[in-house]
Amino acid sequence: MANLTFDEVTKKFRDGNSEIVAVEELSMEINDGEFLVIVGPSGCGKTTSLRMVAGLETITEGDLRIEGRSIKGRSPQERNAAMVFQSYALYPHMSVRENMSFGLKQSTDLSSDEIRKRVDEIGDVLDIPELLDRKPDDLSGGQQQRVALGRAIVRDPDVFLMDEPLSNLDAKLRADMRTELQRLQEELGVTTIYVTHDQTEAMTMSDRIAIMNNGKLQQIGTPMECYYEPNNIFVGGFIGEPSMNFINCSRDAQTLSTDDFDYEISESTAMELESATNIVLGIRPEDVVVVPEPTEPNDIAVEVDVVEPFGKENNLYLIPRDRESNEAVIGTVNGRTRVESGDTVGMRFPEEHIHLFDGNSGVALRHPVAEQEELTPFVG
Amino acid sequence: MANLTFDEVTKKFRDGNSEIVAVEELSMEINDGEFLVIVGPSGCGKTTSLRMVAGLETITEGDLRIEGRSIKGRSPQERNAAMVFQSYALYPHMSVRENMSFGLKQSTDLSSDEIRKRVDEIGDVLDIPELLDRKPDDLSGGQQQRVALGRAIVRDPDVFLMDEPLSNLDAKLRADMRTELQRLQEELGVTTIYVTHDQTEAMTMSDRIAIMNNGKLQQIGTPMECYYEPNNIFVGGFIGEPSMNFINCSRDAQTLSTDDFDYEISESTAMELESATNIVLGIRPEDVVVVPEPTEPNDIAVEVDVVEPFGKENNLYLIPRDRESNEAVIGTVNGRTRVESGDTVGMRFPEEHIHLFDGNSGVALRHPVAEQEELTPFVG
Amino acid sequence: MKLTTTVKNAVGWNDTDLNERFEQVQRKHVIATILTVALAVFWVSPLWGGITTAFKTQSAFISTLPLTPPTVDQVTLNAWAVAWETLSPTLWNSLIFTIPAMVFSAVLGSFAAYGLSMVNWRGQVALMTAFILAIFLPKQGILLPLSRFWNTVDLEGILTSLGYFSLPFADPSHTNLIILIITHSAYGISIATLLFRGYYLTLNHDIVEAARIDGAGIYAIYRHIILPLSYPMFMVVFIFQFTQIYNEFLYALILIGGSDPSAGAPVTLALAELNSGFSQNWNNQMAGAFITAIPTLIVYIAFGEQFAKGVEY
Amino acid sequence: GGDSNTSSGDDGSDGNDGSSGDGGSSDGDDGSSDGDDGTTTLELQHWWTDGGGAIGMEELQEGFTEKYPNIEINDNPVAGGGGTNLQAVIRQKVLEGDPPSTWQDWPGANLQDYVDAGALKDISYIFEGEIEENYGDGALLSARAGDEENPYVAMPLNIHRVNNVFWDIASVEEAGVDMTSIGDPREYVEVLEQLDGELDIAPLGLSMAVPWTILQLWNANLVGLHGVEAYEGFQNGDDVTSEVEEALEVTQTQMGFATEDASSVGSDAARLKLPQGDAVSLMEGDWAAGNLFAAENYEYGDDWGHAPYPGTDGVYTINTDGFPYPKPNPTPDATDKWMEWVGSAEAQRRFCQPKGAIPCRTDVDMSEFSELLQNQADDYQSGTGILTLAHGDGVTPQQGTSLKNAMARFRDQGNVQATAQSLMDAMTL
Amino acid sequence: MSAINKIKSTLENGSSPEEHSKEGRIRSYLRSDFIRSMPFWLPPTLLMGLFVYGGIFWNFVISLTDFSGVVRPEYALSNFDFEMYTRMLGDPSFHAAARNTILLLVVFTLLCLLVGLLLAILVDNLLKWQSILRTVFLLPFALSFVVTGVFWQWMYNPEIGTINTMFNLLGLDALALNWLGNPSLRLGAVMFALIWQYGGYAMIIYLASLRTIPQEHYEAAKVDGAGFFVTYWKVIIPQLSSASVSIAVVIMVFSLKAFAWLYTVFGSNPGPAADILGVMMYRVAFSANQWAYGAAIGSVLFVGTVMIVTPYLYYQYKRGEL
Ligand SMILES: Nc1ncnc2c1ncn2[C@@H]1O[C@H](COP(=O)(O)OP(=O)(O)OP(=O)(O)O)[C@@H](O)[C@H]1O
Ligand SMILES: Nc1ncnc2c1ncn2[C@@H]1O[C@H](COP(=O)(O)OP(=O)(O)OP(=O)(O)O)[C@@H](O)[C@H]1O
Ligand SMILES: [Mg+2]
Ligand SMILES: [Mg+2]
Repeated sequence: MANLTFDEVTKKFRDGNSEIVAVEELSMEINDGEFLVIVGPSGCGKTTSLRMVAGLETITEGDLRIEGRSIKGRSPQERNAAMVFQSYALYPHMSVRENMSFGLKQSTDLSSDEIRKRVDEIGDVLDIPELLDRKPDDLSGGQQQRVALGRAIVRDPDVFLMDEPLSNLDAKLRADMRTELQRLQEELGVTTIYVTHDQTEAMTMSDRIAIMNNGKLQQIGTPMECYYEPNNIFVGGFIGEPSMNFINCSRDAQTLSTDDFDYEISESTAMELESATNIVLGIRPEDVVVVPEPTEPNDIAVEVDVVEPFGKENNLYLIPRDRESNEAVIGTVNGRTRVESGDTVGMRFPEEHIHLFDGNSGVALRHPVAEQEELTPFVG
Repeated sequence: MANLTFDEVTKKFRDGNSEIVAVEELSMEINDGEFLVIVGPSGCGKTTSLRMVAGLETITEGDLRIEGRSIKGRSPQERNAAMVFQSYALYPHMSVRENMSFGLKQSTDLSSDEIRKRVDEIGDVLDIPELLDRKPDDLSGGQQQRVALGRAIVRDPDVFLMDEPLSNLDAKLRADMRTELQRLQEELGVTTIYVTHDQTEAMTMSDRIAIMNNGKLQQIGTPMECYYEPNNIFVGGFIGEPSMNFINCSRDAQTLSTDDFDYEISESTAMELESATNIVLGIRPEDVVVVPEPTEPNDIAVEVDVVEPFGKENNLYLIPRDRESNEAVIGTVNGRTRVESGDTVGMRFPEEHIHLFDGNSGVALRHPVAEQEELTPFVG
Repeated sequence: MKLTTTVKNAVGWNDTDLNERFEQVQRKHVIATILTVALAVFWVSPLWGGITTAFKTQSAFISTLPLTPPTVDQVTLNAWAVAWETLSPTLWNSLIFTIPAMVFSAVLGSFAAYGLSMVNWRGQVALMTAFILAIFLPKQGILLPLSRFWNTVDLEGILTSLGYFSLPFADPSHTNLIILIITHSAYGISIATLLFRGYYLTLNHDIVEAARIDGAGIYAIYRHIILPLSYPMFMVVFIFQFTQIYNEFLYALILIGGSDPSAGAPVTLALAELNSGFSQNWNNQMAGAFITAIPTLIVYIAFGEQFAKGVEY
Repeated sequence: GGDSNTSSGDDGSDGNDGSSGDGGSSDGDDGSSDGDDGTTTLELQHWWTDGGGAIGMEELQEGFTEKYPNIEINDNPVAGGGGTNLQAVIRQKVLEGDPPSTWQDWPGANLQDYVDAGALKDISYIFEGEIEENYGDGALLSARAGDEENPYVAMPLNIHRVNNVFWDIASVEEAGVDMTSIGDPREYVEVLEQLDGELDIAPLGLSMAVPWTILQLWNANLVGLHGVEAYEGFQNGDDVTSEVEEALEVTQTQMGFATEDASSVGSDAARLKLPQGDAVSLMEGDWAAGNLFAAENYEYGDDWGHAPYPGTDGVYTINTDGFPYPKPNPTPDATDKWMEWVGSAEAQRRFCQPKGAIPCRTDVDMSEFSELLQNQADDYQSGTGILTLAHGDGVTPQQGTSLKNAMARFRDQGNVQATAQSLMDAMTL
Repeated sequence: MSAINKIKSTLENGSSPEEHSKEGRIRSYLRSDFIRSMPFWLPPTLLMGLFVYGGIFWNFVISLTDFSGVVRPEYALSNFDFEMYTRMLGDPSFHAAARNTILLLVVFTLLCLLVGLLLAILVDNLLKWQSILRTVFLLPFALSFVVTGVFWQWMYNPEIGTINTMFNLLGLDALALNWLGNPSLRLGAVMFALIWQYGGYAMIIYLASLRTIPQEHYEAAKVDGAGFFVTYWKVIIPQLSSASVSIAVVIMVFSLKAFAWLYTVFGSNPGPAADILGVMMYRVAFSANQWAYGAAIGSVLFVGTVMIVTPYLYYQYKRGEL
């Protein structure tokens, strides 16, 4: 249990003659007991960051500190970090008990009895006491996952490192394990870095999310911050499912124009944009208001191209009428809504819910009005 | 293009001395051009059903008919069914073109020129004309998936069979391919059976869903029917994410009682239950209304155990107060809602949204009042 | 100092970022490199001794150690000339029967493995067991029956009645060569079957099913799917069988019964001519050994990579 | 044993008569093929593919084809294994009833199995007269498959003497030893001790990787210690335990004086120890002279010397090479001619001189032979000939195998009593 | 269930009888994969059966006769007995050869696996030159025993041989022994030479097998605190067991071929310290003309080998891979 500091950490790989910068000047602080999720698209350097903490990769530049002490140059054994691998990496020839004992035998002086006791304890915590004498191959995916966790927990490490530990599970099991992992981490209070490319996992499990792209940190903050106040287009698009709708506009004073429609913004909003003329308007599908027909000035007449039913809600793919454009705006409506492909409806972007980004740099210029609502019933 | 009839189809496997009934008396009709999704948990017999259509498994009892003619006993070659495998099963030593031509060469008398033309056509349809001369190993997962589809399409089969074709893709690509597959199937109009264990796929892609469990068909119907009018507890629990909440109650006249609370139902609802006393109350998370505090008679005082934020919505794990029970009721609230773990709130089950099942047989006794709403804005 | 430089080159260090490298290129790589190179030197030392001897004059051979290379005045190509003269007529014979026997045993082994892996019937396990046990046949034990068999089967008569010897390329030695081809094929089948079977177990069975649905029958599946996919294993079996058959001595000795090249004698029999009992001329023998080994060495050096890849399955 | 051998030999010779009729008819076949193209092909198998043997063989064939131009020789050697490969091939062929015209083999008891099987033809008609008169007794005995009772079945060509000692003159002189005057194997052992004390190099060059060289040494010791009677007693299966054991003990002592690498060198490498200066003396057959002659700057008489093995002066332990006459024979006429040729003085002169052996005939012109061989020839004519146990002349294949097997055990385990017993047991097989 | 069973059952089920009428049954039987796959497995089976099992059977029949010398035996039931087998029991040469054969089959195989494994681990840890060094270790595999026998005769020469020269150079004079001469070292020396020849084969298969072990296992062990040796010993090597079994089978086949090596170096008489049944059989049959006895030894050798391999077959059978 410890806090962990990334100090301008850079990692370069040599690939033949060229250099690949896998992680670039990553700085962040992970607090004692915190659950940090690193999320980002494939190849963005998540795994590399994690492996540097584990000691499986060297650090090219910068420093890594646990409790203020640099761990650079220390071997994995000396770091007291436990890692859960995506493939679980259970030793197939050892029983579950042996898998869990292995680390203790190697890195501590505990007697066999103590080890046995500790493994039994953790087995109970994870609810797998009856599996202890089986081999990994005889376990289901979820059970293997639990054992892999157990192997990490049993060592009582300073830091937990998890690299996409749930990605091999099916959707239902993943949802269950998500909750369980979270509960466990809370119980144990061990500082945890969790890598995933699944934003749902990031949102639901983390204390804070670190979003990376191309080796660079894009934003670090609580799930809500990242969702409602994305630093840039990348974060806005990456977090949230379905993705935020982005519309390229050119701005003239208080008017944002596209080929299909104009959108008037209020003066206060316009001020936030300063002199930017190249603007990207972002709005989340659930913030798109679908009305039977356009009534207000900013309303846009659209056709429903596809209805994607999820039960509790439907995603509507909305295309501006009389347009060949395939770029649909997705709007979410209640699952019981009577709406069909081909219907003509109105689409409204409430100004309090729109994000505006600089079209050139992608940086956020204006977030939706921060409004935390009191409890209101969910009208899916 | 043809319709397909399962007539009391049963499949038994011999496993040593015992028998495994993989599929039991499966009867259903798949219409010409329909997109049927078979969904169910692992081991429920989905793949087996599909393989019987393909001719890769024999039928133990019952009959299978295409356009009214039994295909029992015919070899796979004679069935004119095309199959897309989970693993793609592309021939690794053949180019994409050869992969797609192979079936035509084996099962038709088309000249090489005609085959070439047809492959080119399909290549265009799938938007992979530039891949035709590559080997499968040089393609990305999504491209391989497309080729596997192409190989099936090019044969112009009577039936498409797909066994979890998207499960090897990552979440984003899966969502894209889902839409594409659906579009293609609509375009080609070929009767399709699609197997998956992912209810989201089932909901979003299918014309109708067939839900199986333990080798038995549980329900067959449109996605909306299955979501809003599940035949039984199994279907209710399987379709929808997060799952429907189930609460075991004992009924006395108009009162449903649990250890924690009583729930009064209206007379008309009570009549639908007839004499059943052992009742399971089901309610979907998005139908659970969370209020600052209990106000109405049926309201229940609960504590928020966990808040699972998804951005646009939060799932609250609600535990009746003063109870040790771990069985939380999940309620979905708007993502902007200010609510924290540990808060005390009220939970309300609107009667028009509750499902009631027979506690013994699991059969549905009462569905929510069927209400298709007019377009209303989504208030996530 | 020199050693460190060598090691540094070996493990790919350059002098910049040495510290960084030192972490990446861990001690284990350095130790592994040193040990492996030392072992490799030991591994080739017998071959080296053979080579030096083959180039030495007889008197140099007597007066120097096997591993010391000959000095300029001790070098002679004489041994190579003698060995080449003795061996060259038979080298061709060896290849004539080794290559077909290698191909037949591999193809038949692949057939058997396919036939036995893809069907399920009661006797299958027994048959596969029989194939595997056949690998352990002590070949000295069946020399007598084997020569009886080939004497009973009048192959020459059969070939004559088939009109074989009127073919333009036919040669009387072909009788013996065909006998060797059939014999080696027959004895090679079992190990080839074992190797192919192991490989077929790893193939993705979905591919076979896909082919069935595509309308391919048992033959088409073999021809279009299994056979092309067997390429890596064919390389392994080819190399394996080539070595075994080419280097074989006893069958050829008993079945051909002489090192007369025109009777089809293989190079292994001719090699023995350089070693005829009372006075041994090591120089000639070593040169002969290397000439004999040329085809197998070429095969290993040229296809060793494929062999290594093929066995990965 | 001898009786039944004889009677089966009689049976054999009965069959022999019958099949010489066969031979006649196949002769007719041959004649017809003679009529076709005028040539017959004599299939000749041997293992002389290298060294002096190969040159001799070439000479032998050349002389034959000069003499019989319409007989072609199909020269089909089977080399390797000191003749064992050829023997394995021939046995197969004889079993299949398909032998070559003739082949190189050790005549003597080695042929007994063929005689028993009636697979060899009585060629007394070739021997009678001139050949019989000019051959030495030992050679004639070996031509009868080592048994007086048998008819002649093979034509011996050359003789090697097995009981020799060779030495390096410089070393011997340095140690102050006179190798020519050693009385018997025990004295030889003392000499070896003395050499060991005086010199840095091993007193004895010996190959122990293969057992026949040890058998050969023991054979020489037995004769050297106890004379020809002990040898004959041993061969007849008499109880000569103490003689055999004594010879074994001496042999064992001698093995202790061998070069350090004796167990991992072949016989040829052991011989080369003399010119290489790694050993002083050598007990070997006179073929070893071939290696010594071949060594550069190493001259007989100046650098190396030769004498009969201590205690065996006057005894000539014979190892012959020759050609058996199989039946049925694919080319009876040609084989007859080959036999006659091999038995001729001309053939033996041409062959033996390069081979480094003496002829079986006593009337061959020895003038071109080396001094050493001339001496040997004299000894052969004046001495007692006995057939070697270490090769095929004096023992049947079974006996030979068992003797060598016993010696291999002796080498590894050194048990004198047990070895003596196995040696004597072997002779009753 | 193994992949192969799945394939089997698909293909089998694909066209196994579904019709219940007699005619239909025959028809579908003819169409069944059993019949249709016959052209694939039948010819190799017949060829292999004739030569291998025909030969073995014939050899066994010979062993029941008194066949010796160069007279063909009469194959009559009245001539048959087990005399040759009883003779074997009392033959010290046989005892020695049988013991050595078993030692070779078992100890040599194990050592060869060990060396192959070590080489594989070393080569696997190289950053450079992997492929060339791999080829070096595999080279002896390409050579014939006739050649390698001679090489090793030199290597083992106690005076000028490489082995002892090396020990002397390293100052380990005590280890410079008479490898082939000392009976107690001889069999070990033979094994060592054979290991030199076949270790490369074991190495290459082990290398392939090592490549299938996910990198994560090394890393997991590292994070667990295990060092280099512990990682291999406790985590990696145990995972190679099935590769070891299949290598062992092939190596055992090679160990039977030690015949040729011994024959090259020692002729047909390696002495009791290194005699093996293969050499003895050859000696007895082809040097001493005692065919029946040789045949009996051959039969015993085959049966003995089969007994040693049986556990492997059973293991395969249990895993459903037979
Ligand atoms: N050992 C290596 N040698 C060279 N390049 C590497 C190495 N490991 C990673 N990289 C490169 O570094 C970059 C970051 O890789 P990393 O594995 O950290 O990505 P990731 O975010 O974990 O992606 P994924 O979600 O696919 O696992 C990639 O471009 C990758 O190709
Ligand atoms: N060849 C077979 N032999 C024996 N049992 C089998 C065989 N194939 C399938 N089964 C069994 O039949 C049942 C149904 O299997 P099936 O493969 O159809 O399930 P599934 O619904 O496709 O599951 P999943 O989602 O895991 O693919 C399972 O209990 C399975 O173990
Ligand atoms: Mg990663
Ligand atoms: Mg399935």
